[in-house]
Amino acid sequence: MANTITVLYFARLRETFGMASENMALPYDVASLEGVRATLAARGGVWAHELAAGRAFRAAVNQDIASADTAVKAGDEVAFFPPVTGG
Amino acid sequence: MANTITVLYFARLRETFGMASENMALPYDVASLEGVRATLAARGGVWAHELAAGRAFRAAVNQDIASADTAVKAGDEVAFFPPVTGG
Amino acid sequence: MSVTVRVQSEDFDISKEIAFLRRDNPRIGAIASFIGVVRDMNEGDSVAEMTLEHYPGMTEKSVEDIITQACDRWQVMDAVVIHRIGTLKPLDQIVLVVVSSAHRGDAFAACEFIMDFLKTRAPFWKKEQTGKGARWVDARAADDAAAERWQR
Amino acid sequence: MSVTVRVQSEDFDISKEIAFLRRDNPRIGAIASFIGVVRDMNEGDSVAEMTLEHYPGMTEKSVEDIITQACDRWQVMDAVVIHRIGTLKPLDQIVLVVVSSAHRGDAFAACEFIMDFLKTRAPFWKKEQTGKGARWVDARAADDAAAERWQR
Repeated sequence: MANTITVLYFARLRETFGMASENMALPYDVASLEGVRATLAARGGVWAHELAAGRAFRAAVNQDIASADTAVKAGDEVAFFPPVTGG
Repeated sequence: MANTITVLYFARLRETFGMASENMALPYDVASLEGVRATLAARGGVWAHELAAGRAFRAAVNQDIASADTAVKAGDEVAFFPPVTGG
Repeated sequence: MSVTVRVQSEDFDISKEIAFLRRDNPRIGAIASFIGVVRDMNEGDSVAEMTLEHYPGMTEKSVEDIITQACDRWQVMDAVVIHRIGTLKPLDQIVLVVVSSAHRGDAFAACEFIMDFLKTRAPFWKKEQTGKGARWVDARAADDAAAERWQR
Repeated sequence: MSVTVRVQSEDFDISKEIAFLRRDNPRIGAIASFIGVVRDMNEGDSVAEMTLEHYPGMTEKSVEDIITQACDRWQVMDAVVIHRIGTLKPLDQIVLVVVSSAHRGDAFAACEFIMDFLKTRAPFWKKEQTGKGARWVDARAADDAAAERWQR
């Protein structure tokens, strides 16, 4: 666990990826949200499609809305989801 | 009654004048709210004071907010009152 | 579309008024509401109670005019305005405005507009019993300013 | 000052929530509130029901952040936000925001601000069952615009 992060998916992304969460090993050269996104997109298929840099997804690190340069370290909780539609 | 108007007073004006309403003969040369105001102010005392042209009172003719040049004719309901403070 | 204006000495219950206004209308998406309450302080003095006087007939007419103006400006589904009269004490509810609409922007704007105009146009007057004796409440410049910003 | 944030599948009653928020505090003069309701139509299609998903933990945190921002900008006495999750049908209440203040301008502004930010920042997602099948609701540009106008 020492070297992993928890990644959560919600709503349309959860359905498209077929998973709500995973523990992901954090590559040694990844230290930002952009690095996590690129690692996931490199899986290809729906991952490459939904997490393409220009797509309208949102992300949070440790339950705060995050941007591409937000730092990510082992133990963090990262989430990817569509723009919110509550209220 | 054919030649009279009903005049109503509310709140501080009702208390100061000591009356809530009166039937007032409409002078032959009065055809506007300003004429009614001047007629009442000519009574002197609290009437002259409270209905002086520069005082912050409000008026209505037939239950619509009115201004000095609003027409007044026999049978109308005219009201004088302080700026409103409800809500 | 329904418009309800009531002037009454009795208290009101916002849940009941909203249920009445909704009448199972599935096109309503947003309900904005406002309750005015008697505070125990005004202008720095403690208020024991207040009496609300109004101009019967003109009150209902002026509030209906205010609601009509709101309906001209925003998409309003229904509106309820209840204003209490008589003697009220701190913590008592004074006024209720509820506006329903398909969308929240219209509901919020119409509700605030109605309150701002009600404060400056509807013929109600408050007389307070304070520690320093009874006094008629003065109209507030802030209320005129609040109503005027809708003209811009 | 009290702040209450609840995410729940149960329905709510605005009268009870307002009574709880007021707690006989005689400094409250104004209570602005908003209820969001499920409509039977969206984007031109009939909606039979919808399911609300959220991000537990982040939801409460983000709503508390929104309320804190509102308290920084306006004089807010208390705030209550309740957002429902799970399956809802047309006419069901979805969200409640109640803000109390000494004066109505602060209550209205803070209540609308909280709703606008809740629509664009709080992690909730709606999936509708329509006559054309199930679909995730798309974020609306109008909601982003509503939230952005507070930055001006």
